[in-house]
Amino acid sequence: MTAPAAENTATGRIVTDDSAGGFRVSLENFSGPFDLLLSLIAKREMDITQVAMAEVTDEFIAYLKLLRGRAGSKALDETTEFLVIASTLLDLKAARLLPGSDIENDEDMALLEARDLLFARLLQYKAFKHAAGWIAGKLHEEATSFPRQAGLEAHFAALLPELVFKTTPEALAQLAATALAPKAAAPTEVGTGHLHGGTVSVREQAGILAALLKEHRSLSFAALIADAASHLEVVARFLALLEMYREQVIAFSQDAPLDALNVRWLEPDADWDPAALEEEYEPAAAEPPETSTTSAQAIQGENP
Amino acid sequence: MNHTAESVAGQVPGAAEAAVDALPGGLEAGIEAVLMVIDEPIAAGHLAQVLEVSEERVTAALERLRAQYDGGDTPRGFELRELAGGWRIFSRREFAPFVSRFVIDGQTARLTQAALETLAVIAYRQPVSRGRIAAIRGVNVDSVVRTLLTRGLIHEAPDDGESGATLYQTTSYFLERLGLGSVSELPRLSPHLPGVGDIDEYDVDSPWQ
Amino acid sequence: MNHTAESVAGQVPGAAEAAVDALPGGLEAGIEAVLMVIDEPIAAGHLAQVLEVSEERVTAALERLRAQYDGGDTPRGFELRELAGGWRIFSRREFAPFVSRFVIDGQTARLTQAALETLAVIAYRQPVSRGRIAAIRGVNVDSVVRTLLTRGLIHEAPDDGESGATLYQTTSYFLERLGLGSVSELPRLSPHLPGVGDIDEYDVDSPWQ
Repeated sequence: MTAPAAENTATGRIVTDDSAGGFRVSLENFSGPFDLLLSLIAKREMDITQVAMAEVTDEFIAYLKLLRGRAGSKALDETTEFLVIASTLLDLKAARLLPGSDIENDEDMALLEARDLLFARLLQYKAFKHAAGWIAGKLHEEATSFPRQAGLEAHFAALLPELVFKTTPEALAQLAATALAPKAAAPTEVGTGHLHGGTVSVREQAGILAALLKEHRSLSFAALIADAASHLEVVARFLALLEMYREQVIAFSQDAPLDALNVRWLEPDADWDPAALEEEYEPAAAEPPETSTTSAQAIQGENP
Repeated sequence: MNHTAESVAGQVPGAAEAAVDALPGGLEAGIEAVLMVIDEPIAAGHLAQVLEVSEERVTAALERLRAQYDGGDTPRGFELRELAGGWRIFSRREFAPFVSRFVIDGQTARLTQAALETLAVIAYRQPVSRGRIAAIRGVNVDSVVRTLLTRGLIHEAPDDGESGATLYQTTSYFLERLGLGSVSELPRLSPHLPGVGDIDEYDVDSPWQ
Repeated sequence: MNHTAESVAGQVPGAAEAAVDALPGGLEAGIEAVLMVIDEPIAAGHLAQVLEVSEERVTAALERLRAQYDGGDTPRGFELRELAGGWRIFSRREFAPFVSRFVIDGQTARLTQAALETLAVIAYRQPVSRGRIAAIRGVNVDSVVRTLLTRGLIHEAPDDGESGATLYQTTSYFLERLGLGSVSELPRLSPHLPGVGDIDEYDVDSPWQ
């Protein structure tokens, strides 16, 4: 079996940097968490079956941080896979650090199972990785042997049954378009637009609602959302109404279930200010940019 | 492929001589003549049908031809190989540096590590769904599977009508590229894997285990 | 497999030994290796250039091979013919009845999906070389190009005298089968498709593919 150490060297992803008192990971091209884990284990020269996973946990987590910092470089689900394994590793590490507790409780058993499962999957991955190496070798070896494919000589070709050809010009154009279209490039960024969807502020929507209601005194919910630009705005206005109801600036009335919902302005005091709304629906204050992003870029720069 | 009943007659001692035997060079030359025009491996049974002799005679003649081509001090510049369920003439490997100048091969683009690992999983677990491949490799494999499909190394398995998931398996082109007769010639997965099959409900009794 | 240092160089006293002479089977095997793989006649001069020996030596070796194949009581099932200024291996004429049967029985009357796709690429990018088609389709297209040639749907374009590569274009038979008057009547492809030049820049070996 190919030594994992050799694989690690071949891919050359882990760089130990003694001067920095830590290690760095060049972020390119681990084909997955198992791949990384195998490399880390090889680096520690540990037997994959030994219960020493805690030693690689720190490095795995560090890698994960860099991964997170490199915005959009990995597909979301790929990152999630890393997270799942990282959490398993953290569990294992925590169990090691805690003073010896009772052995046979359920949590320990669950932990042992998680560990065994992880080991089993790692072993399996390692075997397939090895098989992949064998396949690569065969492909390379066979690439030096070329089959005869000289085709039919003319007098034999004349014997071929008449070609059945029912392809239309349009079908041919479709085939060409598919063949000539750019191959779908790997996404270079994880789209997060659907998560944020532009910022819609409940407080802002409450201001719009207050202005409308002050003017018309009473309006149906349908009228209040008539000019909403998106579903998100509709939701925000509904949330704003709930807030305003709690503040007792409006009242609801509905004649029958599923009937039109009417909203009435209560004029508690003339200058009710939506700014008084609590901020629980507001996005958290903008955080400073992830520092790890810049550090990851710096590392990339050093290892082009 | 096609085992015709008539072909068996040839193996009976004293049976009427087949037409091909009367030609200069006989059966072996007849086989060579067909090998010159094929563009994919041809099964011994198919050759037997075309040449009207028994499959046993064809197989024996193929073995003799292979030995002749490889023969001793002065081998021929080509070799006869059995792979992907059939026989085909190949240029001898030693001459690859000369021959490769005449061959345009889109396959020379190397497969990535990710593609190789995915190919390995499919080869050993076929037919297998994308989800299962992803579980083994720990990463999403959609685009890699697409690459392997485009290159003709894998294809979709016939629908088993039960699970909705698309299953993938390797193609005969895959066998040709690896120089294998069938997937059963793949080396066993590391023997260090007792029972791993149980973990994710893989079939332990799978022939590829 | 063994690279025995045995040499044929002795046949030409004083000539410097070429690399091919050091290989098992020597120059003749080297010529055979190339002849078995090519699909159009090759000139002795071209062989000499590729094998890095004199044209005289190549011609002499070709004559010896032709005599060997035709040899006496047990000729091979293939023959070496010189035609159109070049040499090519064909299946031996005497076995044509068997080869014909193979052709008639075994061949499908339909184009495969791969052949249709390749035909589409040629139709829209003509004249185009095999190498470029292979790059666009990401797979080896040698075999399907040959099928399309055999079927008369494409032919070689007149040599432009610049690139050495053979270029292919569609035939009038192709237009006939499609019911078109000229290539310009093919449906337009959407304008955002990249020019052919861009195709080559695809990162075939992207680590994430």
